[in-house]
Amino acid sequence: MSDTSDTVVRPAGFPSGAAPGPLRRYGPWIVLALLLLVLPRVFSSGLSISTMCVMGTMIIFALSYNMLLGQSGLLSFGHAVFFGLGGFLTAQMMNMMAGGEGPLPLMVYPLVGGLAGLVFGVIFGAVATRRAGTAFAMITLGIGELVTSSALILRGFFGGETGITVDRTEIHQVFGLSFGPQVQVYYLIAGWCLVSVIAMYAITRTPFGRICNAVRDNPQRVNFVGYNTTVVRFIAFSLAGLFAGIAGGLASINFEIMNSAQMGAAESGSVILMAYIGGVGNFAGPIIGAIVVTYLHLMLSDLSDVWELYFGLLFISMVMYAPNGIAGVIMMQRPLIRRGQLLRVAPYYVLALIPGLVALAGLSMIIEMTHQLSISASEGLGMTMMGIAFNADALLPWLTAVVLLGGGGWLGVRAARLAREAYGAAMVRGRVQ
Amino acid sequence: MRKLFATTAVALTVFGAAAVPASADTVKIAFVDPLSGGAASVGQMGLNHLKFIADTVNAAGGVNGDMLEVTGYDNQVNAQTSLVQVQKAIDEGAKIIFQGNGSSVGIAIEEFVTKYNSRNPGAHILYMNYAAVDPAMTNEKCSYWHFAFDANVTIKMEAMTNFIKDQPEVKKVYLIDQDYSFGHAVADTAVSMLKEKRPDIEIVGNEFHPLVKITDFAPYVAKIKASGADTVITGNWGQDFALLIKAAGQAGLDVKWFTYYAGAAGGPTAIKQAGLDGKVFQVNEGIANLNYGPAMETTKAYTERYKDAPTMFPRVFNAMDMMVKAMEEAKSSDPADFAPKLEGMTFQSFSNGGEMFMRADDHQLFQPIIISAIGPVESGQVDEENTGWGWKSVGEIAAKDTIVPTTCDMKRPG
Amino acid sequence: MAEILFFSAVNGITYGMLLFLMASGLTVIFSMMGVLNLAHASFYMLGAFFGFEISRHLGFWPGLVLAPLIVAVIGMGVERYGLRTVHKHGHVAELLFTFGLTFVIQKLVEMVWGKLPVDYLVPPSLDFPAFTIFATEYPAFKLFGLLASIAIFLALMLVIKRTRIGLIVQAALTHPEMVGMLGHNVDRIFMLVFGVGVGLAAVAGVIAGPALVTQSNMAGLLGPILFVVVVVGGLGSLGGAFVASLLIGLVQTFAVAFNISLADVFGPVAADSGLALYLDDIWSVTVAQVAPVLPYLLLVLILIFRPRGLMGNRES
Amino acid sequence: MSNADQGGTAALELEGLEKSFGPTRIIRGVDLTIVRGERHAVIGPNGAGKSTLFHLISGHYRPTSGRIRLDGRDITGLSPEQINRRGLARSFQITNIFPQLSVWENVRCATLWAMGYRYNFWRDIDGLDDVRLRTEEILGQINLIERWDMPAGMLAYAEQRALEIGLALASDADILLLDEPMAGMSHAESQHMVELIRKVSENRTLLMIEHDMGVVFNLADRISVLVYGEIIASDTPERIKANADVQRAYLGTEVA
Repeated sequence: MSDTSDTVVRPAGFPSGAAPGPLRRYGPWIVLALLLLVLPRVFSSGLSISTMCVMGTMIIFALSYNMLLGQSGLLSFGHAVFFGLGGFLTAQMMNMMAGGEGPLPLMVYPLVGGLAGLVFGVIFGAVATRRAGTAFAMITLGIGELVTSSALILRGFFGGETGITVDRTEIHQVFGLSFGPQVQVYYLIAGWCLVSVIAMYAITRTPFGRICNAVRDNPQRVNFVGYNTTVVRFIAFSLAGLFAGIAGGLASINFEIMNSAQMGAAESGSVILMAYIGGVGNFAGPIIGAIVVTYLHLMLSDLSDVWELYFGLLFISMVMYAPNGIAGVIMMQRPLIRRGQLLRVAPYYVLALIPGLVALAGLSMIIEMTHQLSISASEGLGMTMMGIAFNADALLPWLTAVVLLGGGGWLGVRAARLAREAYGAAMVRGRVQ
Repeated sequence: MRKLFATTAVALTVFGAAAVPASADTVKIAFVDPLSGGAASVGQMGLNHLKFIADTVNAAGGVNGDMLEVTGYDNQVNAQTSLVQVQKAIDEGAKIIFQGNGSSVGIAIEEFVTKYNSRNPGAHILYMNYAAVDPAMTNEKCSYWHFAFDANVTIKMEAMTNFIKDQPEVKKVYLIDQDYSFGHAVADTAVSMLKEKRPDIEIVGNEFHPLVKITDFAPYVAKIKASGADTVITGNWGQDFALLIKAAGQAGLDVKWFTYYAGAAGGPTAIKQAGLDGKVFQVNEGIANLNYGPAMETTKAYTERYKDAPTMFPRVFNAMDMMVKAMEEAKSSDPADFAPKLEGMTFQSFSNGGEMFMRADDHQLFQPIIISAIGPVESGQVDEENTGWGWKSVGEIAAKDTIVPTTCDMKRPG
Repeated sequence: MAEILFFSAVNGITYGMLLFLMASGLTVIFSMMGVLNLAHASFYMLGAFFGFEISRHLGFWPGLVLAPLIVAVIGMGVERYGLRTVHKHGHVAELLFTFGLTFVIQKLVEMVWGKLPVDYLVPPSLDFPAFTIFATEYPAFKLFGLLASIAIFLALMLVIKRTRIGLIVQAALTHPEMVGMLGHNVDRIFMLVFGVGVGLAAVAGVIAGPALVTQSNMAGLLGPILFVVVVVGGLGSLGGAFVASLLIGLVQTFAVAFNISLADVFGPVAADSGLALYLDDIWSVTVAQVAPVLPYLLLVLILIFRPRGLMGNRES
Repeated sequence: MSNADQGGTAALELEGLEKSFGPTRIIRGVDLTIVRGERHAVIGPNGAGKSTLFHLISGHYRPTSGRIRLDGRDITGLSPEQINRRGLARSFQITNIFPQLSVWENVRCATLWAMGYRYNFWRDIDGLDDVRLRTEEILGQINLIERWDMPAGMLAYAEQRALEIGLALASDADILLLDEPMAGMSHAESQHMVELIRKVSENRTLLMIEHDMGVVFNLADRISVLVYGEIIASDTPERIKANADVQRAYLGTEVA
């Protein structure tokens, strides 16, 4: 029957079995490696190196989460458990080997975290992956609570609420690397980040990785092509635990402290935000999300007392209107670029963006003024926004805010509709040409 | 949000290579505590105190001619976020870090500062701890670059038990604490110190409950009642305290309460609701109604500036005033120069003028401890949380009667 | 001992009924719409805070009526303009939406009322001990809470058994796949059910607010327990939710009463190795200490031995 | 039954199969033998239990009582994937594909287990030549090569139905269960589908549910009539047409 396929002309791009060229296959990774190598030379301040260390850790963590949510359609509310347990095990191991006793150099310690993540992934996965969907989400929530609460009770191992501290320079040193200077830790994290990202990308391109996608799309059908969906979920869960554990191990090397807050519900929630805001439908999405969310997390709090509220609103609006996250929005522009239509649509984007920003300004005025009136009342009602000073209980600013929000919102919705139409038209035009 | 948009530019250039160097004539003080989210109000109070004191010092000509500049950094009460914020502060030229909320954050900063100074030759970052009270910070984890200005768990228990020692009506004591290291420290020191000072007292219960997880303390109160206790000692704070007191009031539990944090936000309201007039005691370094002249004047000036925020942290004043004195003695604002002056310094307590001293062995401040009870106050006196109830001193323990040993093995630089 | 047992039982039942007030709404919403409303406890919190704010101006009783109504209207808005938009993106998106909602509601509450407990007072008319037994007083307000929960429970049963919408809800509970065939007004029924469901949670909030604590973390504390209740009871089973509510209420209060640890039963750990140090933690932990963990332990055990929950009849 | 005189071995045997939902008996004791290599159609009025019967055979439901044997081995109570691995694949009445995956990925995923790659998470899937060739072969059979990179959810209805068959083919099963493959199709599309089914069922055993009598009588070697959960007749098309019971119970009302 194989002759049937020979009679059909293969369309362009049809898989031919020829291996992609080395540039195509390894090029992006080499670029990424070079980028990681030069970043600390471009951003050399202590803060930027520290921030990049956190970002590197979070990239692994967010990607590991996306093995569940984006790749396999599993919504977990307890993923930080593996991050935390990986971190604690690494820290305990480091303390045991402190004083240069163990033969292992610091570079391999994240593997301890990874193994811990894997082992606990197997244990908890055996329970959680018996169910899918909502029940799975609730079980992970329960496991998260169980482990976090237990961590406070088992003070000997978890060090109570202060956690346990380590000294990374006490570990057996090789190549004269003490890992005292933060930049050395940066390169350690960057190395592990690169390896983990490549590994996780590779997994998406294996038979198992594709079956995960199938399970996400239609688990029932997967049963009828020979797969046990529970096993698929279980493997995905365990592997996600492995990488989350590596991230946790890196975190404990980076901060030299690990406490139970790092595995609590807040941390589990934040990884959901990272993956989702970045975009779960695209491999690069969680990477973008980890970078953006970490940056905002560290910087936005200096700007507003209620930054977390903005964060929540951003998340909800993305769930409602941009379910594929930042990466999804970027990917939507790709066909336009390919068809040479982006510049024709771009003005519409700007048109929609301006009233959108106006509405945002109005909303943020309302939020900040409410905040000033309630919680910050002790500091007086005077406040300054965009260099303009006013009183939070005056009528004019409230009126302004409502007008900005209402007017901007109304125009924004209209302009967004125009932009959508322009996008559709451009797609059609591109196809015709 | 006062800073909103104004600091956008600064934040966006954070990734710019060069850190802003500290100008020669300012001393940068970084205040690392919660400044966003629900705990912001607590952190904001500390920041207000620091700014108030810095302005006072600056108005009088500054320190050695240099001006103090206080900047807030939001740590979201998270240990790891705190470390990035401390790094940010250091980049921006701060050498003095103030922090107080949360021992887990405190220990993280203490370790970070110590390691940072040893790994970066020439760096002298100092951690001024105004409220974190884990005894570990001045014992096994003690650091030359850390000074503790609040009385820690053991010191307060020493003061508390010295007070209880002379209360013959205390016969049966029930201990209830949060199930984490602070709660255990409270319970353990209470047991050992009571046994030593009042062997006749019977400990009828030593209970630990989960931290900030209990919504109804009625079952616990039933247990206390069943035990026949006449006194309860608790380290509970926040909602764990408020709910415990509330449940006690509802069940009509009639005992004396010796507490660490009854005065913290929410506490007085709960006590008044439960109607426990004169039954609840707290142990701290100072209260509003001590009628000590200099403190009253400062309090007045402070409340004029921050109208609805009368809560005072005497320890912030102690910390800042002692630091300024050390800088002046050393004629330098580099921690490497003035830290030796801070060691062993004696000073007058902000609250009542009593003598206090910074023990050089572990950098723990010893200061007079006030035992106070809450009840209705006359007009003119300071009440708490608009309840009409305020704290009144029932006993003062001098600094020399609060000394506890330390296991600190201080590693000094050089 | 008898008094501890008695009060544990009464407190456990009160707490359990409170849980059920919320779990019932959650279950009905789940059966009808197939979405587990993760923000359910947030509406409970909103109920408490609105009740508190109204009680400051109008008194407790208007708050008991108005706060749930306001919350119900908000809930209907959320269903109409939020959930319905997200519905086309699938169940995961719906869950994420309600998850985001918990975050936003908590931050809003913190923004307006702060993180510290607010002073939500028991109404003076109920501020007296209902009875005194074993020399311990039992507050009238708590008794009122218990009775109110039971009354609402009975009223709810009546509505479900006797009204048209009740019949639809009943059908949805037994045959969830049939909901799609309800015809053109299904949207309005969804909105109504969601509104009533979160309104019930708000009633629980107004009752729990003065009795327990009104604070911005109350949703975060209760939410996970609530989900344990519905999963242990069996997703979509009203009877299961009832049993599980009482079970978890009683387990939590009774566990507090016992100070037994493994060390008490088996004796202290003998070995003096490093491992024994960690083991000692587990060994010396009392039942009372682990009380809040027990529901989650129960959840895990139930899922191992009875994956569909106590009375559940569907997989997921 | 008259299966013995067909001369073949039994591919699938149902014995006293029953299924009840609560008090309602949907399948009331079905005995049926499908002979290796035959094309067998199940017909019957709506609600007769045809799809339920398929769900029982494919492991989606567990029978209340009775046995199911595949190639002589008991598969009663096995899970769908276990049954699939023993060589039985099926399609669904309501299109049941992976909507977000491309057509290529849909078929490729369905081939993987049979090709022996199982849960392999260390080999590059694009480097598996056997999988690629097999996928291409199936796409060729179902005429979807042109559409290979389109998300399956965006295919035209008839194309989705073809893909549905493709998924069943991909697992390389000896026995195909097709549940109303022509449902909702135009006449021209049906013709296409008949040819496709004829082609793919060569060298296989086929069991299908179908309402279109033209298709059934054109395609099937034997036909079973299911009415109210019972098989009232099972025979060659000609004899079924002539069967008085069938006329009365079914054909008389449904096909004028």
